[in-house]
Amino acid sequence: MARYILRRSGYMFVTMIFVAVIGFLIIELPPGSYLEFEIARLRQLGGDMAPEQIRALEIRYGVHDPIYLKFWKWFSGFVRGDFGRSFEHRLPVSELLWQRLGFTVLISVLTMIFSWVVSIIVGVYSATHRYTIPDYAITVLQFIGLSVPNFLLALVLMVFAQQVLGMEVGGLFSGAYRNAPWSLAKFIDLLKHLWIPILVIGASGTAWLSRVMRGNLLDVLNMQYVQTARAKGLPERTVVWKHAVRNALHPLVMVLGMSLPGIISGETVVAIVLNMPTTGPLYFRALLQQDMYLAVTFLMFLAVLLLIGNLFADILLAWLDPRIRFE
Amino acid sequence: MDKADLMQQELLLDVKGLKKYFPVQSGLLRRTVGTVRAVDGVDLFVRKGETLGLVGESGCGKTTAGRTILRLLQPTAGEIRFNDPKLGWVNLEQMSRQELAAVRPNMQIIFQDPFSSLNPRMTVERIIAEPLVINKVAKGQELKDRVADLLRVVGMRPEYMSRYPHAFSGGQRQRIGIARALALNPKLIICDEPVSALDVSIQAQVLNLLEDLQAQFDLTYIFIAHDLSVVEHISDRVAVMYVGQIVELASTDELYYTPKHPYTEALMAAVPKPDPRRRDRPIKLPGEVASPVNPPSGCYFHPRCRYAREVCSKEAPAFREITPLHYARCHFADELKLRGVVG
Amino acid sequence: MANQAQSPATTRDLVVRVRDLHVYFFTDLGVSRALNGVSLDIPAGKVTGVVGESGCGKSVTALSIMRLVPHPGRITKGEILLYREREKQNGHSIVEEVNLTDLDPQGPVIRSIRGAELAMIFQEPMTSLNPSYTIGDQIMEAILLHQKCTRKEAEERAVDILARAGMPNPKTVVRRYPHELSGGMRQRAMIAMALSCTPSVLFADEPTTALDVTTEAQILDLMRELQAAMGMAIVFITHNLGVVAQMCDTVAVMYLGRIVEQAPVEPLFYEPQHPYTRALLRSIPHVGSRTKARLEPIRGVVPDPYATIQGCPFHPRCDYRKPGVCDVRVPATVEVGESHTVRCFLYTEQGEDNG
Amino acid sequence: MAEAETSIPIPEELVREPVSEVGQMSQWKLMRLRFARNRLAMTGVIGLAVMYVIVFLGPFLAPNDYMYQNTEYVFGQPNSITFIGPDGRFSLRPYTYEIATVLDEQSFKFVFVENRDKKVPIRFFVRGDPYTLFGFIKSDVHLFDVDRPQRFYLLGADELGRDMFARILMGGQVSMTIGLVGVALGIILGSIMGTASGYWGGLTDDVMQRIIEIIMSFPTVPLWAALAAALPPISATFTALHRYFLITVILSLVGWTGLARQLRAKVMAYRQSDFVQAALAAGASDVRIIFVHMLPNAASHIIVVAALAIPNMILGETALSFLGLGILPPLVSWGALLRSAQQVAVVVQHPWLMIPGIAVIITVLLFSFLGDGLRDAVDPYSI
Repeated sequence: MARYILRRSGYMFVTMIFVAVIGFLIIELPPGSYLEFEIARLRQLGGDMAPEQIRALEIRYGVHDPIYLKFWKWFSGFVRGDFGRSFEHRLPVSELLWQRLGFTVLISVLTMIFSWVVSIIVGVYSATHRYTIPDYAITVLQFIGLSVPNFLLALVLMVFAQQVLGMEVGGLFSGAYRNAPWSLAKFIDLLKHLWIPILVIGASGTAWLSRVMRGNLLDVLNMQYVQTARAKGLPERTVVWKHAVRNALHPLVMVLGMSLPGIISGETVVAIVLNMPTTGPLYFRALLQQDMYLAVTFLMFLAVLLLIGNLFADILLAWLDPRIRFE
Repeated sequence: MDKADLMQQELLLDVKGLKKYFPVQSGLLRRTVGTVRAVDGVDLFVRKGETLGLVGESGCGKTTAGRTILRLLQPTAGEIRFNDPKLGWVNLEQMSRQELAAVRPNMQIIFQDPFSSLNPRMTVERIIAEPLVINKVAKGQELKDRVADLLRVVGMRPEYMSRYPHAFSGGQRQRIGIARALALNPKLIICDEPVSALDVSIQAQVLNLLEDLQAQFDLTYIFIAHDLSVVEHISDRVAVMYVGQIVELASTDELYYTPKHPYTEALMAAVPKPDPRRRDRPIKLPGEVASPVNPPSGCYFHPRCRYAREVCSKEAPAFREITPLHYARCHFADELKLRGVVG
Repeated sequence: MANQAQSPATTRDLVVRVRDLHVYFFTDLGVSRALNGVSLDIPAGKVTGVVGESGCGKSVTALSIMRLVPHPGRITKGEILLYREREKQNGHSIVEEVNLTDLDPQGPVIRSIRGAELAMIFQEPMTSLNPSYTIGDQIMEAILLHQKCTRKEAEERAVDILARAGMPNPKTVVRRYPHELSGGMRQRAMIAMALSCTPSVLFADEPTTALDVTTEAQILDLMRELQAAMGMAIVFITHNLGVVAQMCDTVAVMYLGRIVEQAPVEPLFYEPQHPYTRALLRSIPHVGSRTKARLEPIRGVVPDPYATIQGCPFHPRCDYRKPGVCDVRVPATVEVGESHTVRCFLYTEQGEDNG
Repeated sequence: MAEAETSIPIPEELVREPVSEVGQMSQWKLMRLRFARNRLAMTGVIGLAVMYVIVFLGPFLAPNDYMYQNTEYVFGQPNSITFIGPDGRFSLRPYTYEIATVLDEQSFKFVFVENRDKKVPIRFFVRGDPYTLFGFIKSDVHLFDVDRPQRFYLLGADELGRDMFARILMGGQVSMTIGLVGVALGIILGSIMGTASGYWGGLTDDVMQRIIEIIMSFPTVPLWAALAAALPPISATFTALHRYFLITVILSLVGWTGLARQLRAKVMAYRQSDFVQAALAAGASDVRIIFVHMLPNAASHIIVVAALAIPNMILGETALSFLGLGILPPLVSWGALLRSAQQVAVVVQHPWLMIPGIAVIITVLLFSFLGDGLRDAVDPYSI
């Protein structure tokens, strides 16, 4: 098992390097590197910018270097934790990154848990109650969940919360706690705000996963070993939950890796509407402003999150499925 | 054809030392961690007009052997010589795809699964016509007439040629597969378990058809099967395979009634006979078939053999002629008095 | 529900009696009449063979008795009676009759019967064991469900029954997953699991069809041994007449959802009465027959399950069919010898209308 | 063989052997039949057909040009329609009311009020703003409009006083085609990659698999956004139409991976299948095997995967445009239109700005019905 994880991690690292190449290409892709604009702008401002400073910037980012050296400079810096500077915020990217990334991870993980719990329950229910009215109702909801753009759902829910429930919406904290130090009250306040983003981000993923779960379970329920379990005299509940669900989960865990990009994508978009202190708003703003170092760093970290998620999915799968474990 | 006549016939196929190994790959870099010796040194010959049965348990390599002989698979080692009616003796194992194209029409195959062996998107007409189209034998109305003839020959109505395979039952589909194999007027047909997927009442229809066609078109069959009664019924000679090797090869009667290899004996004893008064089975074969990834040392059969002695675990026996035209791969084939199928 | 038989017997000759059982599958394409009036007696402690070609209803018969007919199938008519031996305080046992057709197929009564009284093994040993649990877990599950014992005792019993099923190293095998065993060993594990609660009937649905001939011989030997030692009845479902001849005491031949002939094994093979049985026996090549005679196939094909055939279902393929009789009515079951029954107009004028 | 002819008579029992009528039909025809029986799927097809017609007839159907800015009607609400004529009786001709601009004394904002006493008739097939249909039919006839100086806003107006109805129809032309074009590109890319990967295996396969894994390890929307951000700004040489095309390319760059994987698995399975082995034994070439045996069999799956990918692409475009990284003016799309509805406050005051969202939902829903129906029709287990 340990060897499996080790091998899998080493493999992830290789993928990471290629991901970095793509990230770097995105920085270099826009016509006229942003850095050149920036340096030109600094030159114009002139006065308080020493030529040495500009020279240092040029060397740091290797403006005149061949492309592979540029990449090396950027990548080696990246690995050491130097992600470059945000030109818009006039700050090293790392200072902007961590807290926002933290919230992104928090919300993604919570969304994941939410959508898994709901999809499994809903999937099992609708698979075992096929051709009944609740199953049709669930199907309708699933279709709608897949069809509504998440930012639209966020807007609608916010209007609903504001107009009907009279709640203060947006962000992760109420005004009083936004800049306050962590406390139990602040934590509870956070929980109060979390349900909208989780519901919104999780909606389409839950609709999709529960549909996959339903399909998987229907397949598994046709398997001979389910018949064997019934032939033993087990109650139907045990047959479904112990014998069928566990095997229906394998393909579901395999798509776990596929559901993660959806959650992270959804999170970034929804965060803008909900005005959350996560990576999304900063990321898209950076893209619109062509603040490429900031943007690509965020993109890279989102990719890393995905890779780690996939690693967990694979480990989980190996743990669930004895056939993989002993390979 | 008389049995005596058969013995006089010239050879059609001569296979020597045929091997087909598959690498066992594992991990992300696809490192080869072992080899499956699916076919591990097969020697056999086939005479014109005869049926050679090839029996063995699943995984013994009989299907791989058949497909390697047809060059659907590239052999790892060995020699496959085929007596082509036009080209004379040719060595198939070295031929390129282009060169094989000239020989292919003379060697065809019939598959086990009548459902997966017919392309579901093609009509019966297109399926049967395909070999004719590929080899540019006929086109237009002539092609259609040929297909109609072929359908009649296998006992199906030509009116059905515009239908799709899903319209037919398993037995009918198997007839379509046979018509396709016959299209190019081949000399050799490899029948890869052609009746094992069929219901018992349909098996007999297909077996009779195969026999009729053999007589009519002077066909030579390699008949691969695991059902010993079917093989006995249809074969002139039989080869028994175990873990990638032929352990015994003889005329059907000799092999069934005076076997020379202990595995053949055990196999014969294991067949459930449709006769409630013959229930006793004196020979019981313990254990399981050896793995072709790491077969036992010496004789592959020795761990399960009731006659095994020390030498069997050390030295691999040679495949040799025990009595005229009766070959076996056993150190003690000359001494052992083995029971045949009615023994 | 469970009602005492009028005269409480203390021993039983029959364990299951099936009367005029109809099972229909209601699909989008129409009604498929899987069973069309099956009557079958399963004697205690004997091996009953059920033989027939694919789609004739052999498996559905067993599943109906287990009350495991899958959706969209339903028992539409007929009854299934189970005779259970119940022990009374004074040490005597009485026989209780349970009408299985009255039971809720998911209810507690049938569940206490399944696995304990009626056990089943299937064709594919690969797919009939759950890949996610160890062999031991799966055997112990049945033991813990039907017998009062601790996990430790259950595990001991699992090891014990595996050993009886001829499993080498049973103590390590209980911790193994199904994919680590060969096909033959998996089938042994299935047999062990089915027999773990000493059922009175074991339904074996083509248990050796997926196995090689030498493994098949081992499993058949094992089943015969265990049957002799444990005394349960076996209902052996197969299409292989050789296996039937080797294994069974009595044989029922099925064709299109009906039992067309039932007899002790020797009369069935030596004096088959029904044209279908005769044709079936003639159509197969006999190993060791030394003859190269042409086989005599049964003409035509098995009709598709949705087709409704007027009259005797076999008449379109039958060499002895009598026009105006066989294609009009279904023959009734008649006795032609000791425990030998046939459904054919060659032996009776009596018929019934299509049901 | 030639002289063989009919020396074996057809056995009598085979002459009577039943062959089902279904057997006359190709797999495609069976699929079509199954599909036509599926009510949801047919709803999808018919609904989409109607929507495409409406969207592409947009300039004719909408009374105003989608670019026309009415500074007098900024954030104006949808106009009502009544069938009660000025004489107070039912009339077949619909009427709307005259709009008056009133200063709200509380908020000091101009609000638009309908003058219930002044009815304005809605006329059909009237001349109005000129437009070009399908790029070549020039006309100025609109399905309906009111007499000038009044303008008619069926679904209200946006922040520049532009007709939302016209803009939604115009945006639909972009939003409803971007998925199709993107998927078409994805199919081409995915089919080539997947087939090559599955058929030849080996190194080709390894490289292809790694590329797919790397692409799949990015979250889709952020990656799309990053690539879109790398596009040059709109200028005389790089028009909004160029951008539209490149956005579809970006969407398909990520979209092809799923198809390539599925196709690879299919091709690998077909490669082992007996019917391909039979073709090989008959001497068929690689090209023949791929194009005659593999792709026709895989085609139905390609179509299903494609149909199921379209909703994702539409949603992707919507999200990108909503963020300002997708379709840019002068082109509009539903996502771009929803950009006006980013703030809760705006949405609460002017809820009609959300209508493009409904259009997205309906379209995606219809495509899902279609895709699901196709998948069920292809499923070999249901006849």
